[in-house]
Amino acid sequence: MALLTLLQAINDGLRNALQDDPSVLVFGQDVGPKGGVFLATENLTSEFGEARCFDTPLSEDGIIGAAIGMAMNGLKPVAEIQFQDFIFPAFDQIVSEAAKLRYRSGGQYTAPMVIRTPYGGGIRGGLYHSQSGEAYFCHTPGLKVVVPSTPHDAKGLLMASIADPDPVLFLEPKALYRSLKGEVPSGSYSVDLSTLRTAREGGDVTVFCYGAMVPVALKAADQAAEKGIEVCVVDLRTLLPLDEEGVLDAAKRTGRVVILHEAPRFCGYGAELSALIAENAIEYIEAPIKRVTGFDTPFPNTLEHHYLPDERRVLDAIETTHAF
Amino acid sequence: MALLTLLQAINDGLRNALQDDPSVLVFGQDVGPKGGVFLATENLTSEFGEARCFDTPLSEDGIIGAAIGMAMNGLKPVAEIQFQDFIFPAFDQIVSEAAKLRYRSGGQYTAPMVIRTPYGGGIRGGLYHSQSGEAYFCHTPGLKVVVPSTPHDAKGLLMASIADPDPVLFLEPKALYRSLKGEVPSGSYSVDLSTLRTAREGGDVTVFCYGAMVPVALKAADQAAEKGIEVCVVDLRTLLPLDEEGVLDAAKRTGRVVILHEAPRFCGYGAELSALIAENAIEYIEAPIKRVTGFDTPFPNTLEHHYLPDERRVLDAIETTHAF
Amino acid sequence: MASRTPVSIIEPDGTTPGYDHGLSSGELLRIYSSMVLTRAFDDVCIKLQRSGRIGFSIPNKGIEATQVGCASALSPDDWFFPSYRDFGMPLYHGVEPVEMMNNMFGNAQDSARGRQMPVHFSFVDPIRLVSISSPIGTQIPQAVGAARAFQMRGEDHLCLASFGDGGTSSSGFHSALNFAGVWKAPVIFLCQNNGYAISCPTSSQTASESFGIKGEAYGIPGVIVDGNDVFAVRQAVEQAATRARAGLGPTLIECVTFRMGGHSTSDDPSRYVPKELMEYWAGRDPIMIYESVLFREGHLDEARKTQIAAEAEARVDAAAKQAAATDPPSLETIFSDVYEDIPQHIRTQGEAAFDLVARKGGAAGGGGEFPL
Amino acid sequence: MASRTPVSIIEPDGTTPGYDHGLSSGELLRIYSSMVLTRAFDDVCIKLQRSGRIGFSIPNKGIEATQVGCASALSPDDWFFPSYRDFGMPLYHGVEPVEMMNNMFGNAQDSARGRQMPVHFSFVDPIRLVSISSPIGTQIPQAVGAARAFQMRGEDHLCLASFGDGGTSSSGFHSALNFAGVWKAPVIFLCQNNGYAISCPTSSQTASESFGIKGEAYGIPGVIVDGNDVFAVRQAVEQAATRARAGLGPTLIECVTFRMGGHSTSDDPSRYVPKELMEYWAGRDPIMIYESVLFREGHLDEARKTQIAAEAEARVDAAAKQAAATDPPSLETIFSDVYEDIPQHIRTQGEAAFDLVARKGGAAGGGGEFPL
Ligand SMILES: Cc1ncc(C[n+]2csc(CCOP(=O)(O)OP(=O)(O)O)c2C)c(N)n1
Ligand SMILES: Cc1ncc(C[n+]2csc(CCOP(=O)(O)OP(=O)(O)O)c2C)c(N)n1
Ligand SMILES: [Mg+2]
Ligand SMILES: [Mg+2]
Repeated sequence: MALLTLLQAINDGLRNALQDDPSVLVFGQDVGPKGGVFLATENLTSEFGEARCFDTPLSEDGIIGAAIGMAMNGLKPVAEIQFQDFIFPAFDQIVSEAAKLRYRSGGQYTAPMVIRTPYGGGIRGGLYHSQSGEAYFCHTPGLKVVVPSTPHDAKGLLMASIADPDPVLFLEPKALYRSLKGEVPSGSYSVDLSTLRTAREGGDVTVFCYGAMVPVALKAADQAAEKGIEVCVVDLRTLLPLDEEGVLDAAKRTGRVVILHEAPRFCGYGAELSALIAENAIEYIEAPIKRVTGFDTPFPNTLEHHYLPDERRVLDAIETTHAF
Repeated sequence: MALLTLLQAINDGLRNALQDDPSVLVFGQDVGPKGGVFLATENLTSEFGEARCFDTPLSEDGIIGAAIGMAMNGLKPVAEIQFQDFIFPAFDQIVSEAAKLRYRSGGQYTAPMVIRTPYGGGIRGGLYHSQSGEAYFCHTPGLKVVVPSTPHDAKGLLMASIADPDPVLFLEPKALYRSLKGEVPSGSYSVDLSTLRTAREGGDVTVFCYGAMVPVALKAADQAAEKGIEVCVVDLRTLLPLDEEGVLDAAKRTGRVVILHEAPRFCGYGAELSALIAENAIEYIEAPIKRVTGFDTPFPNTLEHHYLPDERRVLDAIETTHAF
Repeated sequence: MASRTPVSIIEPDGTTPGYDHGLSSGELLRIYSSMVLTRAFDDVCIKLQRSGRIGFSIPNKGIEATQVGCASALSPDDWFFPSYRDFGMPLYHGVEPVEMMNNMFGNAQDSARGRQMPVHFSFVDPIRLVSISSPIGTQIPQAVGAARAFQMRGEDHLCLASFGDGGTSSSGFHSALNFAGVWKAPVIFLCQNNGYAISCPTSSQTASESFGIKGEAYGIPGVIVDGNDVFAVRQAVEQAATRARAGLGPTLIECVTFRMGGHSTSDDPSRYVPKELMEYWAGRDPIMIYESVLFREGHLDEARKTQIAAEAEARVDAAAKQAAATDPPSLETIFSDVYEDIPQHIRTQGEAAFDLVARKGGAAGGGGEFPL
Repeated sequence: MASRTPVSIIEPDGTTPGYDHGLSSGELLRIYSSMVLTRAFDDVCIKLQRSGRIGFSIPNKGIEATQVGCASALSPDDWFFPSYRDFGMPLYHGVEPVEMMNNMFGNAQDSARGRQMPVHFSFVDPIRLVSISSPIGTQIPQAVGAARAFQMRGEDHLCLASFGDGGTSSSGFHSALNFAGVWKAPVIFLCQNNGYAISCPTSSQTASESFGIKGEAYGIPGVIVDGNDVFAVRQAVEQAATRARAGLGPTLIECVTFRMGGHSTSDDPSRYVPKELMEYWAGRDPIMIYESVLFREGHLDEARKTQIAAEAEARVDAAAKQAAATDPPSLETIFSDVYEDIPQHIRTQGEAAFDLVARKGGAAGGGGEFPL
């Protein structure tokens, strides 16, 4: 097995998908000869030709609209949106069209497709290159939303998303693109959607997180362990449809819950996790369900390290929850 | 005081605003001579002229984009989006622009404007004329989101929104447009944003709701009262910024909470309410925090009465919560 | 560049100077019957709505030549991305009126399982008529994507994207034409300029001299035709189809026509359409215009005309009766088809709903009037 | 219709046949100095980025004539809705380099309080340069709305919307031009066709024969000019401004120019820009072209040229030093300006953040490289 960065794992997953299935197409802004602004699609045009991996005009609406039509008609589009912050011109196509096509046609038409897009902070990108918009999409029945946090999962979840019969929004934690390496099997494999991963066992407090917050949670958990608090870290991996049973089990096991994400708190994804627990497992809960999140403000630039949840904040929440 | 429908109250509020302030403009698709598809803007063009109340091309992106520019430059745009379901082409303008302009310019530029749009079910409008998209917007710092449920509040909240220095999304419960009448003062007045209204007092269970679900909650509360359960019904009125203190107080007073909305459950607005309580008042809570919501599916047409929460479902949740 | 005056073919006396339709009597009458059937379907739907049997319909009168003329120039292997007003396209290609009526009633036999409003058809057979969406403009780039799939596989088919004058203002129109131009995709953009977008006349929609000229912005040929002249429409679509199948790329066709009724059954056009405009276009009825050819060439006489009309009416009436007698969809249909497999959380919600019905009875049937 | 070849005025020998610039020596040199200052600002920013002092910049070289020529034809009362690449516009109108540098460093003196990335300027004085947004195309319809406000109040001002070739594919471009056409709004659409949108050449952007021709789709005159010829740009903008102020509506101007560097400091254009193209445009340096006029007409000589360049460099260097020495914004700036008044929930979050810093120290300064 090769030791790859998360970015290389994604590149490898795309390559495998293009090899396995001639109907797979990769496209978006700058994904062709340049290989994508993060180089996620590097060399794919030279390897598979311009018909399989190509640039599009600067229109997210057009990229996703066309992808839906391709998907209806037998292709397997894997569209890149350069930054998740720029997905909003395509919001209508995603929410009104891709997500509802199967339902409104009684299954006559479907849109199996993948939208890959980097999300989150960590590159000093300010308001418009740092956002974590998962909650905007997770409120949309018909869509699947996936967020990997390791190179292994990135490739496996991506390949599962490409094989999936429903439209998948694949959110890539850009902060992790190059910051960690991991073993990645060569060749095709998939990681099941809608099954969470326990990233660390621990009996005192459960931390729910995903994407770039997983390493933050793990570091905080290490620090907590030094203080005698054993933390279970749950990497959700698929946000929609969520492994609700797995979430409830993990919450019940410790009775103390911290929820962690980069996005603003208000109506963020963490609210659903908390509400799910408060609705179905409140009897087990022994402390306030804490959320550690980005602030309810736009994403600042110079001070982004204060905005993004870090070990300091997570550990503080773990301690408070544990001490309650 | 006149007895007006909610629709008439909105029409009246717009008229007062146009009279009071020459910078107020009303526009959108069919809002001119036709007076809007629901007639919310009836007669405004003939009374104030085409320069003050007019039709636009069929482009929500253009409507909101232009409104932002007007707002920056001293006008007070009150834009109508014909159905909330059709707001998504303008999602980028609302979320990336209107909501973030003040922040990103350090207060040099602002976008004080109102977007009025009818939301929700009850007219057999199927997938695309029935949605309740509040959660998509409430995750957006910089935006205010308001939902009236009575004619009195509709006018007062609308006038407060028009006077507000920040962009306001004003969601009108179309199911209530003509179904109830109420006393509405003539002339200008406002109802404070970010203050909830206790629509009914009761010490056993608290129901949180807004818009078209308020009358449903009140009916369920009446039925519960017959069975000896006293229900407090809270009409939130402003969803963002939320009167969090008011919510926590109301939850603490009964210790038993039911949350009610039409939108799908997953990552819906109710999740935030529940999470807020689970984070700040869990010690007071004596039963699972229940959510009664639309299903996690698109909005169906023929069976919409099964999809929409009704007294039957709310009462069932009240009873379960009370008996826990 | 697009010609500035709409191309028409049929003269007032029924001659078609310089145009050889090359069609057999059977083919000519198939076009005619489809136009008549379309009008009958429209008629009956409006009556059904007026009498409260269905909630909503979209008047179609006046636009039959555009829709049927277009459909007749395409093959059943082409894909249609239609507008809600395109009754004539499925009817020409042999979709049974009852299948459309099932949608108007939203019953259990509706291919969309009663989930969509009336006039939101979806068919895969005998033609691919892609499930109609309400948001204006969204389906236009989808047609381009589907066309690119044909192109990639080297198939000879094309996609038709049909939309109104109002639709040209949407983001979808812009991105669709732009992508199609760059990709030389086999797609035909049919703009049905029927004078209004609900109550908004074309002058409030755009300042461009025509809709056909908008092709210039995308390097796409634009054609403007008389939308009430079935041959003019047919010819333009045929030429565009030939171009598309030859790999020469997309065409934008503007059909100048008029909506001889309200936007929908909820709309009162007398509030905003000048009477004279209505009268002018009443004199340009596309069925009458086409009849002048058929009479002149001897394919039609009064008796056959009456017979075709009666047959159409009977078929639509029977369809309406059958659809009205069909049950509404079952409660299960709310929860299926969100995903290929029903995820646990939706399954749980469905079970709770069934359980509640078992314990407390069903929800009260809803009322509610549709405003537009 | 737009002319197909870009209009240029300045001949290789510095003559301007048929064009009378009508400008004083002072005015001519103000334009020149602004172009030189723009290039110096660009230069220094790129060096600051290379040496790790700032995170990011956007190369500006080669486009100075477009930006300064345009700015020079407008008044300080007009509103600018610029692109991130428009350094020349604020500099021409007297924004101090240090104010722009404060943004490049995202420090406490930055008008955007360090919230935005570098090159996202916002000024209200001496000109209204509307806070630059990253999403492409969103600001174009906003310019139309602001222009409508001028129109309503009967004011004589106009709005400039500036964007790239890539920007024409956005939804904002389409809705903006369409609305402006219908409203006859006093707005100028300046399309800076610099050959690329990041790595995508114009051929992957659109199949239209030019960008100027896109005006046809909206009933808006389109003009195509040589963007490296400061007089050609200035003349086109002047004419468009006269039209707009006279109530005749918007104009679309395409400036054909070239981006003589990467898209940003994170980009390596040698991956995708053919060498010959770079060389061709290097021979068409807009500053050199303009110098030929100034030398010929005697407004400039070598000594003065050196002096202007040295002054520009010194101003920018001093600005960079000052900005670098200014503190970062305070923690409070995260929480203010979300709304006019800080709502309770944001206040609470802020207090918790201050409290945590007090108890456990501040967050570790972040790293992170910007990729584009
Ligand atoms: C994005 C969007 N905005 C608004 C509407 C509401 N609406 C429905 S039909 C219509 C007018 C469409 O006009 P046109 O495109 O000319 O088609 P026509 O109805 O005349 O056939 C409008 C505004 C919608 N369906 N979608
Ligand atoms: C909506 C949106 N999509 C993608 C991007 C990423 N992006 C930033 S600049 C750029 C290219 C812009 O090209 P052009 O409009 O030609 O302007 P130029 O940079 O050449 O001046 C892209 C794709 C963005 N900022 N906004
Ligand atoms: Mg129309
Ligand atoms: Mg460019």
